[in-house]
Order: sequence, then structure tokens, then C-alpha cells
Amino acid sequence: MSCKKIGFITGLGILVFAFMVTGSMAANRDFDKADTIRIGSLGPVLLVPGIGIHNAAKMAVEEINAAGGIHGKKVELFIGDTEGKPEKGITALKKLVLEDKVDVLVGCYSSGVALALQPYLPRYKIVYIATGTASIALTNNVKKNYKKYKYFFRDMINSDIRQQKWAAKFLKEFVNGQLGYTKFAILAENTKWVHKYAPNLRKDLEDAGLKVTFYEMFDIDIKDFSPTFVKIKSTGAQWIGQIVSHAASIPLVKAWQDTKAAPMGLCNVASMDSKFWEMTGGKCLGEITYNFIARAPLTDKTIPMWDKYVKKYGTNPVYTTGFTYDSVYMLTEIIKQKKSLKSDDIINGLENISYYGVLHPQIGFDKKSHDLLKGRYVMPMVQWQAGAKQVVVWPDKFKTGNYVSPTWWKK
Amino acid sequence: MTTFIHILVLGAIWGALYTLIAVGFTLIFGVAGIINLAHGAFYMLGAYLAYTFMTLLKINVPLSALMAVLGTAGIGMLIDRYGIRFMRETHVYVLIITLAFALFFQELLYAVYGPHGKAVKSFVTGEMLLGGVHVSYQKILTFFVAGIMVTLLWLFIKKTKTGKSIDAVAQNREAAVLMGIQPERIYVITMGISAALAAVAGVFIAPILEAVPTMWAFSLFKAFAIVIIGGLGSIQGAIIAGMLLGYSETAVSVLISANYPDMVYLVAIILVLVLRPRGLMGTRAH
Amino acid sequence: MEAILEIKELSKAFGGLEALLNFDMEVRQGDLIGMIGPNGAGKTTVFNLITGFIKPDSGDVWLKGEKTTYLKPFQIVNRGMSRTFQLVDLFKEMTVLENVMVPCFSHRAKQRRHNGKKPWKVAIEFLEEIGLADRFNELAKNLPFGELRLLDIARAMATEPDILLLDEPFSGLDVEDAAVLSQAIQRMHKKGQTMIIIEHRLGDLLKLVESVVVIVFGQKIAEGTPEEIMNNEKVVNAYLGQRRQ
Amino acid sequence: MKPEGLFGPRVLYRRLLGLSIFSAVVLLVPVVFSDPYDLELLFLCHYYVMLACSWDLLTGFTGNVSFGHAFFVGGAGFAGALLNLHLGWGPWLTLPIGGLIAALCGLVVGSFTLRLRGPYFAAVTFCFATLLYKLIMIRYEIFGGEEGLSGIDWLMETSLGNYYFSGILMLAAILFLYLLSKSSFGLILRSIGENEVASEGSGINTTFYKIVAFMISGFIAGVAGAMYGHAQMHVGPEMAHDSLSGLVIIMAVVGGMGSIIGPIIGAYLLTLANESLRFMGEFRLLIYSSAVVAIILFAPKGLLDIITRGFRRIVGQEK
Repeated sequence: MSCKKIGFITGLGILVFAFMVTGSMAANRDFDKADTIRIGSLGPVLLVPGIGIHNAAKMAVEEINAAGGIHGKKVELFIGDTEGKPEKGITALKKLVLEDKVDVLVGCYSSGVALALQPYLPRYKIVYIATGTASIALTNNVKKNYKKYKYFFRDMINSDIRQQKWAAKFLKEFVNGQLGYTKFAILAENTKWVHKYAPNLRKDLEDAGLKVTFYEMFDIDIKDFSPTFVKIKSTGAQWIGQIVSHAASIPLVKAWQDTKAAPMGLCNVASMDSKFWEMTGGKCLGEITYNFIARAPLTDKTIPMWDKYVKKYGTNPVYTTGFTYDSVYMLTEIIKQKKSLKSDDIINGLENISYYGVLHPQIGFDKKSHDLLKGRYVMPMVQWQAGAKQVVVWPDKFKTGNYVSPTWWKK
Repeated sequence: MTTFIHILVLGAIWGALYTLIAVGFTLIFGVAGIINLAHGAFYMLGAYLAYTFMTLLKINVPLSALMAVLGTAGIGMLIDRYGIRFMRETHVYVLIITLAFALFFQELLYAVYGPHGKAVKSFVTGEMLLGGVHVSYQKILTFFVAGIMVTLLWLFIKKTKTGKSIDAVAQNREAAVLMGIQPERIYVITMGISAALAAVAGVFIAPILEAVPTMWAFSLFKAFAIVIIGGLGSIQGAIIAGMLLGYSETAVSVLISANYPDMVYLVAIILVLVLRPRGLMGTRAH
Repeated sequence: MEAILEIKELSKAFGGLEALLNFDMEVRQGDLIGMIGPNGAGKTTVFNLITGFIKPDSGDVWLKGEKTTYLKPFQIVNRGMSRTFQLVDLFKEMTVLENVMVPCFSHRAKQRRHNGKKPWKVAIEFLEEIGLADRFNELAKNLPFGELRLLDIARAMATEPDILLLDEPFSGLDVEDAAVLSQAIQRMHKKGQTMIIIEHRLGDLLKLVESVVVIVFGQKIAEGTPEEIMNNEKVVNAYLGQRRQ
Repeated sequence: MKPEGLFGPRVLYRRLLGLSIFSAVVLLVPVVFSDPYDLELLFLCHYYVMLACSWDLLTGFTGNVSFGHAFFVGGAGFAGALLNLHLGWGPWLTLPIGGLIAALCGLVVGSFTLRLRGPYFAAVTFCFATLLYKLIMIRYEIFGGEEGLSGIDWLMETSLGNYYFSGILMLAAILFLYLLSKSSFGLILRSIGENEVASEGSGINTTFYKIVAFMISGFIAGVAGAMYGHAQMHVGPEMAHDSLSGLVIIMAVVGGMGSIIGPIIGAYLLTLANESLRFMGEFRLLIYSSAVVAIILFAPKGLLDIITRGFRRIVGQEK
């Protein structure tokens, strides 16, 4: 019987293999022989930043095809679901490259996922513009080992230096300068993109003579934040700088509103989304977060793109939308220009590009680190105000309303 | 001082919630001798049904809460009747089928509602100051509901005929059978009660935290921990250990760091099992 | 002749209850001893104590001149003392043969198997001895109760013990099965197997054994041949008398 | 007279023949399916087979459900990754060392759970894995936290290399576990699972066997974990997460516990089903988990049982 048992297993095994489709692997196809140009879009298909990536990529691809494609070749989009986890991200990347045979990649939410994907790029010789990942470790890798990591570009604002400096500027100029608060609490989630951000922010504040009464990097598994806010309150903090992307934002905001520890405003990725009000039952009233896109004339293209997106998808663009939309255009632009799908040609093109996108009139990449060029970005601070309104309160250049202090807060 | 009061208040609320989740878990073990890994899923179903009725269908709060609890109890009874019954004696099987059910509900809710947290509006708005500490009415309500439910369970078991039958089966199944009690009927009823208690916790936690498809694991681990610390099958043990865990976790997260509360229950389980394997008030030796 | 098992002043209390108090006993090679006493008198406690399943509060057990009081059960088995269980609870999902093979892999059995005989052949021999060889491929859970008892004895025998302890082997058996068991015990006895048997059914026991130990309330109250015991006033009052009423 | 299904050289030979057919299929697959994506998928199958089979040695035989298999996988995965990143040791060193570290973990968990059974055993094994998970999160400066560690050296440069490396490792593990399960060691483990008291009363040092089982199980899971880390060039906290432990349990149970062969079926089937259901989009995992519930409900002894019974019926050997 055992022989049959094993015979059966082999049979089942063979059946199971029949599930799968055969094909052949070809890195860097020949442009002339390609029927269509294939773009892979990576991101968690069910999470807001991922939806922002895939929607933006879809919209850009449709527009490019409507305008005649690349030298008459249509652009095809393939979606890879990273679920926001490194392990799933690797599977998704392998599927896009090995099964769907995409020529270039965009997208990806979460620096941890992008870090896990980076080593695969030289293996498959595929160019990838990351549009939702902020850790500087990614571009530092390019700088340190250009030969290996040259395939990686980042169209997004790094957290370690640029977001951190911007956050420090906001807290110093606005919260301290205009509101007069001097005691700060820093509440940061414990993830890759924050590992330098939070400690450096603390240092900057202290160097400016401000007090940081509370500082904690918390585990993203935490469910109940009340004790944390209680602790913050007991330190006498006047302003809470939250740095949150992956953690449970809804319970965090609820616990904040319930404990009434202090006004809170810095960075909460979930709070950038227009649905956050509804998701928290309005408990985000008064919270501030910076965003990377707003319905403001960042360039001539911004407002038309914003309105078209809202009309098409019924929701506001999120922070990944603008970066992804621009990146898809940049990639097709280069392919069109070089008439090539060879990774070296594309890398060369991207290193020299100066693109007029929806976020900035002169998007370009640093030749050594492949990070965005300095100064070519904006980050408006947006506050949730009564009536589910997202109001830009700082900097004054983009201001659409005044800062409103929470009613329960007495300085 | 405020910090101390905070620990006192928040700890009591969490302790009461944990207790509410854990008593159902320990009850079904005490009566039917099964470890129900789908217990956390009942808690999650309670929260999601509350969300469905209250937020999506806009039904009023008491009715939605009642429907959520009864609905979950019904699901629990169905699982017991059609999933567990015929293999009840094999504890490996029960562990695994209930784990499979828990994962199934996770994926079901994931597919239907997505991975995002769903918020439920507070049943009562507003808050009060307790010794200089803001506590929302929702939390106070949750505390009292948990207390009432546990008391009701106690009264039910000690005073009603069905309750006494449950107690009888828990204490000695053979004797109960001789007295004319049908154990299978008792098991199904107990599973219903156990599921209902978890669902109550879920319904009341939904406005404080959120309803997400992974919430079952968290509550299951806590219930398992409490019941092991308190002693499997002991309701008193579950109450004591539940309150202890609530207080110690809150104290750890307020006084040390929010990163460490989970360490409390993990280390507690290992220590308890190494030092006193029957738990604080265990009724059954391992 | 030298005693192979010596029990000296063995005591054990559970909570406040004295389960066994200053119990002494000696067993010589080839003895077939019966141990009787009313329910809860402490007979099984004696077995549990000397086989290491329970640790005594005081007193000592010497097996072939070696102190085994605080050894673990498997160590005691490997030093030559095996037992059966009152509630027969074997390896139910395993075959009859496999049940008897497990003890063949004990340290003691392995050491005694110098001739390179296959363990399963050894196990079959033990099954033949007890009359279960033809059912070797049956799952243990499918055996009737009487045969389970026999199987448990075969399992204990397979460790090749110097002393075999049988815990109520006759309880729950019908007359036929009891007769089969009696014969098996007598056969083993003739081969020189030392045995202690706990029993409730005095009829079966007193016919079999050469000497009897009586335990009541955790204390040994009498010791002697079956005839002496039957006529011992203390025993009759404490135990047999109650039975006759 | 010869007992069937036991130690007889002819029976063993027949079974080994079956295993060698399976090995031949594993080794020849790339000839037919050379697509790298398929090979990557089959690599995952190999990985899960190693986990499920090693879990089966521990639980399927002793009957105590371990909810902490991820402890070995994560422990060895991270140990291997750290050795590779900081000392530059390659897979040839990190795999066996990862395995040894996991075996050591097995020794620790085994000693803690010696006296425990059923739910208590499950709880402690779970706690160990979760403590490791928490440690990875809290000491992120060492373990990388949520994102884990990336930039680990690859196992083999190509998908084909990964396939063969993992395939051969898997076959070795299966052969070893299978022979072990059919030896006196397997018999004794089963007797411990059935009735530990009687086993001890039969002169068996149950403590020793249980701890050795833990260490062997841990070693194989650890080698698999370190291998996975190298193949993915990344290790993450999900390798120590309870959901991995749960997945391994379900694979082994769906295939059939206590047989070593059953978990192979379970691991292949669930890994491939998970992938081939991808076209179902967001309902993929729902269908997958419903199928798992259905299989456990209707075939509580696993697919292996159904397959063998079905086969016997066809051949007309039904008793």
C-alpha cells in the first residue's frame, strides 16, 4: 500500500504542476521586438497608499495610451500586491518580473518592503522608481554601491533628512514661533523610515532651546494608546509631534481625542487621506499632518490632474499619487526618447532628466544617490477642521485657512 | 498622583474587558474540555456585526448590540454543533478546527470589509473627570457592562436550571448523564453563552479601538494567557487573572514603555506554567 | 535467601490523609505475593511509590541491594521492576505488536538482547506466551477488555523484569478470562518469575498466591499464608468480616 | 509470519522506492518547467515541506500541538542573517549553524514543556515564538524591527540553483525524518503521544526522547529558515510570527498528521493552491481558508488518509 501511497503523491504532484504555465525568462527585452511596453506597479492593493499608487499608474497609462502610446506601442500595466510586507513584496516583484515580464517598475509603499526588493533589481536588471518609501538607507545603498544598486531611483521625499528638517522647521517656526509652545512630545512608530527621523528631530528641537518632555518609539502592534497619552500629559507637553504611518492610526487618534493630552500635529500618513474623518468618526478633528500633494497650483498640471483623479476614482489623491503619476510619465518619456528597454539606457535617461510634473516643474534625480534633487518638493501642513475639511495651515505660501486650536486645550 | 489614578482607572477598564473575554473561554473549557481558538473570532464578529448594524444599516444602538451578540452566539452554536461535536474528544482536532475557523473569519471579514479599521461611533458621548483624569463615558459603560455580564453569568450558573446543568456537566459529566442531562445540548448552549460573552466585549470595544480583521488574535492570546494564569476552567481564576493582567499591562505601559505590556503576559504564562502548572485557581491538572 | 526487594518504613501523606504509614515488606526471588485490603487502603499507593510514579515522604526502597527510592519510573523499570496499571490505558492507536515492542526498546531489554534477535520477534514471543500472538496486527483499542489486561501484562513482561507488579489484574474480567489469566500467572510463577499482585477478588487471588499482605488504612495489619490470613481475627474484622455481611 | 507495515525490509524497500520516485520527479521538474517564476514557487513548496514535516515529527507523533514552530524558523533565520551580514559567513556555514541554534532553541523549549500537555504545551510553545517576535520588534537596531534585515547574500544566483539546493535539502530531510519515524525512535515517540505514563512504565526515558524530538524538529526547521532567509535575501519578523506557526500546523493537518508523508502533500497543495487562486483577487484567501476548513471538517485525518483509502478501494484491497 505504501508504494501506491507514494505513487499517488507523485500523481498529485504532476497534476499540481499542470496548474502552472510555462514560459521563458528574458531580462531587458528588445524595444523593436516588443509589442507593448510593460510597466509593473507595486503596492498594497487594499491599503490607501497602495491604492493611490495603482490608481495613479492606471490613470497615467491610460492617458499615455490615449495619446498614442510610445512610438505606437501601447503601454500595459501590471499590478503587484505587496500587502505592505517585505515577504509579500518579494513574491509580488518576482511575479511581475518573472511571470508578467515587465520592463520597468514603479510604486512601493513602506521602506522595509523597498529594502527587501532592492537586492533583486541587479539580479533581474530592472529599473525601479520607488514612489512611496522614505528611508534614506535606500538611496544610501545606491551611493555606497552604485554598480549593484544603480537600478533604484526614489521619487519621494526622504524622511531621515528632508522630512525631518521640514518637521523641525514647522515645530520651531510655527508651533514655537507663532503659537509660543516650548514643551514637545515626540511619539514615533518604530519603523525603518523613522529610525533617524525621530532622534534627529529631538536633537534639533533641543538644540533650538526647546524642551522634549516625552520621546518614545512605539511598537506598531500596540492597540491601546491611552496609557501613552496619559504619560505624555503627565510630562506637561504642549504639543505632540506624531510620526505614524504603519501603526493603528485610528485607535491612536481616538485615544488622543479621549485623553486630551495636548494638540497633535506632524505626520500621520493615514490622516492624509480624505476618508480619515469618516474612518475615525470625526475624532481626528484638530489633528495636523503634512502631505506631499494638495489641490494647489504646485505646477500648472496639479489642479487639472487632481480634479480628473477625483472625478475618476471618487477620492482625493494621496501622497503616493503624485509621485507615481510623475514617475510613470518619466519612464515612458525616457523609453520614448531612447527607443530602448535596456536598463542602462533607462538609468542614463533618468539620471539626466528634468521633468515638468504635477508636483514640481523640474523633477530630477541626483546622479550618485538617485534620490530626488534637493529643493524640488513641497510639504504643506494640513489640519482637520470642523466639517471634515482638510485645511492647509502652513506654510503661509499655500495657506487655505487658519490654525484652529482644539476647543478642549487650554494653554 | 494623576498617573496613579490613571493606572487605576484604565487598568480597571482593561481588566474588566479582559475578564469578559476570558470567562467565556474558560467556561467552555471547564464544561466541554475544549480549547476554542475561535474564541477571539467571536469577539471580532461581535465588533464587526455591531459596525454593520450601527454604522452601515443605521439601526439604533441597543438593538444593534443585541443583534450582534445573538448573531455571534448563533454562529458559535453552529460551529459547535457542526464543527466540533463529532471529534470533541480529540483535543488536537478541536485546536486545529477552531484555528481554521478563526482564520476563515479573518479572511471573510478581510474580503467583505477590507483590511482597514472600521470605526463605530461611541454609544454614549462625553466624558467625565475622575480624580483629574479624563475618562470617556464609553469606557465607563464598558466597565459596568463587563461587570454586569460576569455577574449575570455567575447568577445564571448558580440559580437557573440550565445553569445548574452546565455546572453539573462541568463537575462530573458521567454523573450528569446519569441524572438525565444531555451533555451535547449543554455543550451547544455553553458555546453559545461563551460566544455571546466574547461578542459583548467586541461590541463595546469597537468604539474604543477599531474593528480590524486581525483583532481576533490579540484577544485570543489575552484570553488564553488569563485562563492559563488563572487556571483552566476556573471562572474565579479568570476574573482575578483578568484584572491582574489589565492592571499590570497598564502599569507597564504607563510607567515603562508601551512596547512592553505584551511581555507581561508572555513571561507570566511561562513562569506560571513552570512554577505552578495548574494556574492560580486551576480545577484541572494538566 | 537474600531479599530482592526491600521496603523500609515507607510513608506517604496526601494533604492530611495518611495514605501509607511505615510500610515494611520483603520479597524474595520466586515469591508470588498477594496484597489485599479494602478500597482506598493504600495498595496502589505502594505500587506507585516503589515504581517511582510518586515520591515518598519518608522511607526507602531497595531493589537488589540498590536504593531506588528517588529514581524515576523508567530507571526503576530498567533496574528490573515493572508494573501493570489498574486502569488499563495502553497505546490504543498502536497495534498489539507495537504495544509490546515499546518496552523492547527500553535500556534493560536492549542490553539483554545480545543475540541480535529482532525486537519484533522478541515481542511476538511475549505475545505467544500470553496467547495474543494471533492478534498481533490488531489495533489495541479494538481488543476486548480481558485481552487488554493480558496485553498490559505482556507489555510489562517485555522489559524482562525481576519483579512484576500486577495491579488488580482480575478486576472487570469474566470467569473465562480470569481463568486464562490465572493460568498465565501460574505459568510465569513456575518459570520463577517473582510477582506481587494487588487484588480485590480474594477467591482468585488466594488460590494463586503463597503469601498475603493485608493493608488497611495505609498500614500493614497482617502477613502470612492464605490460610493464616483467612483465620486472622484482625483481618476478618477489618476486611473480610465486612465482606461477609 | 511477518508483521505487515513494520520494519520488514521488503516493506521499507517499497516505501523507499516510492520516495525515490518522488525524488526523481523533484529532480526532473526543472527539465519541464524551467520558468523561473514556477521554480521560485516550487522553492517555497520545498521550504514549507521542510517546516511541515519537521513539525509533524514533534506533534504528529507525540500528540502535543506545538504553536511555536516559528520560533525555530525565525531564530535560525535571524541568526543566519546576522552571521552573514556581520561576519560575512556564507550559506554553507549559516545553514548548519542556523540549524544548530534552532536545535538549541528546541532544547530550551523542550525542557520548559517537559511536564506540560495539551493546551499548556501549546501556550508555552506559542509564548517562546512570540517572545522572539517581540524581541525582533523592540530591538530593531539589531534585528531590523518590522522591516527585518535585507541585503543578505543569496543562496544561489539563479532560481534554478535555489530550486535544486532547496530540493535536495528537502529530500534529505524527508528521507531522514521518514526513516526516523519508522525506526524505534518513531515508535517510542508515538507511544509517548498515546500514553506517556505507560511509556515511562515500559522503561522508556520519555524526557530524553521528547527533547531529542524537539531538537531534531528544530534543527530541520532552522536549516529551512536560514535557507529561506538566504533565498529571499531578506529575513523579517513574519518568520517568527504566530501566523507562520499556524500555517505550518494547517499544512500538516490538511495533509495528514503523524505520517511525515501527509505534510508533504499538505505543504505542496496549500502553497500551490494559494498561488493558483491568485486570479480570484481579494477573495483568494477567503476561498483558500474555506477550503482548509472544509478539508479539516470532512477529512479530519488529512488528505493522505483519503487518498490511501480511495486507492485501496480502487485496487479492491478495502478491508
